[in-house]
Amino acid sequence: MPEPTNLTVAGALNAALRHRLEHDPKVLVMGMDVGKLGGVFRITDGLQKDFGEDRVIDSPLGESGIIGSAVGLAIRGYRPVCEIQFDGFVYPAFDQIVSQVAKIHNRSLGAVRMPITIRIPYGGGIGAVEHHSESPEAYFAHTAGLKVVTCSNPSDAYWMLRQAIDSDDPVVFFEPKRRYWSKGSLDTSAAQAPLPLHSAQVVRPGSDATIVAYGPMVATALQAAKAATEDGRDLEVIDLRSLSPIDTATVVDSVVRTGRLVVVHEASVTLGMGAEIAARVQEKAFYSLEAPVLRVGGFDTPYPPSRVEEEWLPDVDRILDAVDRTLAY
Amino acid sequence: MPEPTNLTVAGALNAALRHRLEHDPKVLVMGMDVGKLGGVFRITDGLQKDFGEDRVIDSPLGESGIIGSAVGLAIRGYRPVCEIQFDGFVYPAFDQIVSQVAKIHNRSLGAVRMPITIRIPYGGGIGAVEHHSESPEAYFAHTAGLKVVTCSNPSDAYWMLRQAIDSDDPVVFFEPKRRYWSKGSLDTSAAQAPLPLHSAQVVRPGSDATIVAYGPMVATALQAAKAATEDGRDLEVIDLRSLSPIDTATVVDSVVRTGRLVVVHEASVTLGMGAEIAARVQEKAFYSLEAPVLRVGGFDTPYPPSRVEEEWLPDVDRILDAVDRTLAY
Amino acid sequence: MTLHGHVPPEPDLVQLLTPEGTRVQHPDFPLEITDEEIKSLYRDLALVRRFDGEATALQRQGELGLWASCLGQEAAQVGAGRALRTQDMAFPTYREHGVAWCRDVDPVTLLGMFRGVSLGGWNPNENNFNLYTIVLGAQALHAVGYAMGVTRDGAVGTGEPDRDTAVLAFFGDGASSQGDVNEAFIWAAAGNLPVVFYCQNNQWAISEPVERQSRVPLFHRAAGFGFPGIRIDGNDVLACLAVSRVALDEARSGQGPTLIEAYTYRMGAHTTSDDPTRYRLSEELETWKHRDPIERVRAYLVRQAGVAQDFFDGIDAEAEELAVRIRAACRALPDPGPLSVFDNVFVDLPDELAEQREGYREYLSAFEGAGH
Amino acid sequence: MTLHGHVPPEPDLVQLLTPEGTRVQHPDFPLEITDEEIKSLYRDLALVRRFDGEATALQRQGELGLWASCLGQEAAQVGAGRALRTQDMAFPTYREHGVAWCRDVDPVTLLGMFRGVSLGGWNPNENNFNLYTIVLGAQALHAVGYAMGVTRDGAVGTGEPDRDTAVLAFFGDGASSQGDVNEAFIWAAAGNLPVVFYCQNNQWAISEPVERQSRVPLFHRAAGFGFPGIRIDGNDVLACLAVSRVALDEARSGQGPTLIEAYTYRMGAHTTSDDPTRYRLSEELETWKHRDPIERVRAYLVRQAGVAQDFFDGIDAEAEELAVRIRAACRALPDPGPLSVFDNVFVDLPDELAEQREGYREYLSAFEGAGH
Ligand SMILES: Cc1ncc(C[n+]2csc(CCOP(=O)(O)OP(=O)(O)O)c2C)c(N)n1
Ligand SMILES: Cc1ncc(C[n+]2csc(CCOP(=O)(O)OP(=O)(O)O)c2C)c(N)n1
Ligand SMILES: [Mg+2]
Ligand SMILES: [Mg+2]
Repeated sequence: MPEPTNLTVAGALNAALRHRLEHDPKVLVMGMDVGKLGGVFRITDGLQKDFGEDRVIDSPLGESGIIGSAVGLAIRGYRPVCEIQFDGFVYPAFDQIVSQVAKIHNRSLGAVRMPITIRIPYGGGIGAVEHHSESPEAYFAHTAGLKVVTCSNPSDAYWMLRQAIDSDDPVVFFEPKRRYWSKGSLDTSAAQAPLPLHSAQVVRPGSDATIVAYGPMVATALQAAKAATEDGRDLEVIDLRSLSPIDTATVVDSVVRTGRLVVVHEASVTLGMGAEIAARVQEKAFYSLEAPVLRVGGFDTPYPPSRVEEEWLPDVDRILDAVDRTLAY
Repeated sequence: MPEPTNLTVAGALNAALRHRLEHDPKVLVMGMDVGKLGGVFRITDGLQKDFGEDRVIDSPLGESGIIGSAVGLAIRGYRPVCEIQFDGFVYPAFDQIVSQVAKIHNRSLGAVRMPITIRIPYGGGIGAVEHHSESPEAYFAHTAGLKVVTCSNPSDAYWMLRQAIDSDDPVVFFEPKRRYWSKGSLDTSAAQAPLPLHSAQVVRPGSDATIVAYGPMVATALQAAKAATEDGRDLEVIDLRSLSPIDTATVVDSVVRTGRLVVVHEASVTLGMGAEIAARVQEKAFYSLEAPVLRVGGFDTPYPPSRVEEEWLPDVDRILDAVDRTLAY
Repeated sequence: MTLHGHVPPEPDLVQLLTPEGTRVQHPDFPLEITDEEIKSLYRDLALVRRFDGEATALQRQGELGLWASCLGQEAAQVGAGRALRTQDMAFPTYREHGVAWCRDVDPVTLLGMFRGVSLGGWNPNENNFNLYTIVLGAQALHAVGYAMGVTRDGAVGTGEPDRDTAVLAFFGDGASSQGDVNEAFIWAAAGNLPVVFYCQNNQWAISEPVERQSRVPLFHRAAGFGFPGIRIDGNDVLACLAVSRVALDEARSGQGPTLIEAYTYRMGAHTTSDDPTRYRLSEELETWKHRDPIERVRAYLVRQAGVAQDFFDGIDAEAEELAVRIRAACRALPDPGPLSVFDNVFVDLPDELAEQREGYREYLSAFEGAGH
Repeated sequence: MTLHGHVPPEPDLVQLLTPEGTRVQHPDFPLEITDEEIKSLYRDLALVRRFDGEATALQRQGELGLWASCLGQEAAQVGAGRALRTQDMAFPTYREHGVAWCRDVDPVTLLGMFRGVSLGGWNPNENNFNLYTIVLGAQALHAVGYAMGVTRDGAVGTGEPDRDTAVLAFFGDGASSQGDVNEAFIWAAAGNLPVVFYCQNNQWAISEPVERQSRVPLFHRAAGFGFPGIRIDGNDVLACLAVSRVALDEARSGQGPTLIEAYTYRMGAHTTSDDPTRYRLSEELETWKHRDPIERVRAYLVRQAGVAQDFFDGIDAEAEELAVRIRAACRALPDPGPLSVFDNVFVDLPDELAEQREGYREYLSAFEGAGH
């Protein structure tokens, strides 16, 4: 058996794209600057050179055009993987995503499939200018007909992207851009993915309270859990992975054991993923909850200028503060 | 004192627009077919005739153009009131709304105001074809920098639209299209609105459980409350009115008294307004809740073809079923 | 020098059959066509009109929620529709009933969408006729993407008549103002794609006259993006056929996109919900009645081709039969069951949604038990 | 006839000063300009370049998060910027530092945005220079809306030089593919609005050459929408000034929109995060170095206007002073406090957000207490 490789999240994503391009002639990669440049984050590095300009396509500069043409390609039987350059630039394509990508399978009574993957680097913490640090995942998770996932480590980056591309349903794939250069080991030679695409994963077992996080916040949640051990607290951390559908069972299961839940994300708290998880958990584990579900997220303000983003973003201290509050109940 | 008038919701909205056009020279009305036709729902009926083509503007057919040009007008000191013809057609303008309208005040450190009102007829139940029955309010309520409101009766239609237009912040104003022809009395001569724009209102006091609804669902909730009296149940109904900000205090107050809460809306349940309200209420009234907050909403599917919409939409029975379930705890 | 002030002359439109039914030649677009073929086009036009009229009647009787009539635009649609080859793909708006007809999509299926039993419901790849798209202009980008696929499949410029494929994208004068349509032009030009954009300029976008969208003829738009545009008499089925054929041929052979502006008129209301008397003068309608797309073909057939009355009687009878069939079939369309709303949301139904479905099933069956 | 195959000839661009610094006349765009005025333009160009270079240096030293250099595009920007009257309004992208300079926006404020102390932060109505807009093309629609307001205010076609107002909308070759830019063309034409679209075609959109966006010159686009378009030598400050003046004048006098394509070159990386060696050849850069927008003005001043060295030395000294000032001021820019994120979200702060702010204030003060 081959050794597990040590790769960055970026490298793992690149390897997943390369794998699908190699094995499925219907897979196309498209977006702005995905060709020679290899994307502004180099996720598509080298792919155009190896697979040609008609499989790794530098599109004209319109997001609606990218997604709209992907829809047409899907009708023709292709499996397009579209890159949106940054989170804040997905909105010009919102109409095509919400009214077309999400609905055509339904509109056609199942005759047409939309196996489109929309890759979006998301989240803050990289010192960027406006529109380059947003977390728009809730817009898509609220949209029926879309599946929405995000990864937090190289192994998931690799396998989940492969699974997303293979999915016959459209998948919005959020990439935690500030973790692109995090390394981890990963076995690309396994016959299949370690987990189904839409399962959550307990990444740290614990008994005193549960923290649910996803994407860039998983590492932060794990740090918080580690720091909490100093106060003798044993926190369970769940990497949600799939934002739509949500693996509610795994979360509820954990809360039934711990009695307490804190949900963490970068997106603004109001109507963020934490709202949905809180609503579900209080419904399904009402008698298990010893404290209200608490949410740690971005404030209900626009993403701030980068010199103040570290204060705005949830961090270890704010997570631990919420843990304190839930344990104080 | 003049008699209160009896008007439809549509008539009240028209009267509010007329009032603002008459009293504020900076107010403009713009959108598709708002001129001679008076809008597809006749909300702008007669306004172009009375205020001229440069104040009631038939725009070319692009939603992004409508909202984008409203932004420029606002920078120039105008107060545009934009009509989006149907809920499902707001998405081409999503980028301008989310990245520009919502953020320019912030980006300019307060130097520029965006007193733009975006009117959107929303919701189902009118037997329409696709894209004409959606409830996209959660997308906007999740967006920091926007205020989002909706009315359920002629008096609120009139006063809330006047307040929205007068607001120096951008307001997305959702109009319950299937209630356009509901009548009610209203006093247009009052010196000021009966309620602040962002307050919820208890529209039926009760003691056994609370129902929170808004827009088209308020009438349905009131019917449910009436029906419940037959089973000896006394339900309190709150008309939420403001979806962002949410008047959490009024809701929590009620739940503290009743111990039980059902939230009703047409939008898909997942990440709909019900999620946020449930999350807030379980946080702020944890020990008062005798049952989990339950949600009655559209399923997590695209809005269905009209021949099945009545089954898909929350109705009296589905509300009462939730009431039964919450009372069974 | 001034930058402004150069007014281009109002363009000619390509016409091969005058409103009076006289066959005329156009130097650039010769059309070889037999009288038998013209009779066949007449049949298409007449049946489409009858179907369309029947749908309007069905709406009035409460059998449909809405109908968007194509009255007056039959020639624009049949001309384009009959220029397509089997392997070509069409991307309609919500009004291309005449094209649907040419693609053999069952009119009853179309009615189903307007009745509210489905949101579309035909298989676009079966007849190479995409689902109706209601969001203005969105389909122009789908057409472009499909054409990218065609190119990648090597189905352009091979010279094999059954292989080379073109894509035909419909949109209206109003929709031409949407960003998506203009992005489609950019994509098509940049990729030299085998797509023909077919704009039915029916003079109105609900209540807005085309002058609200553009102060120059719409076909001019194409040149600015780097491909040819041309205006045709959209009420002349022969001109529509001839020019569509050339444009589609050039697309198939790898010469890239074209914009055709079919200059026509929406004779009826925007939809059955609309009341055009609020915004347009009846004189305008009268003028256009003289340019009726069907009358001129009939006049040609009677006067120039000597076609006898029983041909027309035959078509009338066929039309009547069609109307009877679709009326009955429309009324018989079953309503979808409540649980159907969960079908086809996903290929792979997630557990969570299956659970929601199950909960709803239980809820419904409780009513049955309770005799509701 | 074939629809395809007509290739328009490559257009001339308007040029008034050759790369060698020779003043040439253009029959359509005479420019009356004194050598003093050209010296003043030289000063603008030189100071903008110095400022821009200083910003790049500040980024390298970690003082800025990012910088989008306008190196090579100074003439395109200063020419347009100096054609504006006080009452005119400019809508920039994120790269118009040269226009900001002409509008007297403090360079340090610009730096603040790239440093991350604000998201913009100047008052657009103070200098009639809108905030930078990063979302490609969005500002073109803002310009159009502003121009609607100008028209409604009666500030077009009055003949009063201080009243008649034009709007100048900037965008790049890449952004020309966005739906918003094309919708802006439609709005501008339909409303005959006083707006000049100014496309700096710097040949690149990050790594994509302009050929990915269009196969015909971009200025052609305008004609299709019904207004004039023209290409100018974007490295020739005199041509940029002359043609912008005419277009702005015509806008002010009520003749409607124009599209100017300033043909120029992005001499540097897209931003400091970019590595252009991955996608373009250094020969290309070399070619364009010979067309440098500042060198040719200097050559003209030295050779044809006989300007002496101390003028240039004076400018150099002034540039140095500017650099020193902005470097110090940039470093001194205070970071916003954590609670500032709640400022200016709304004019009317909602109770709920005030509560969130208060909770955060308490949270922060607990740390202070704890000696964190
Ligand atoms: C994005 C979007 N906005 C608004 C509408 C509502 N609407 C439906 S048809 C129509 C007018 C379309 O006019 P045109 O494109 O000329 O086509 P026609 O109806 O004349 O065939 C409008 C505004 C829509 N369907 N989609
Ligand atoms: C809507 C949107 N999509 C993507 C981007 C990312 N982006 C920033 S600049 C740029 C290239 C723009 O090229 P061009 O318009 O030619 O302007 P230039 O940078 O050359 O001045 C891209 C793709 C963006 N800012 N906005
Ligand atoms: Mg039309
Ligand atoms: Mg460029």
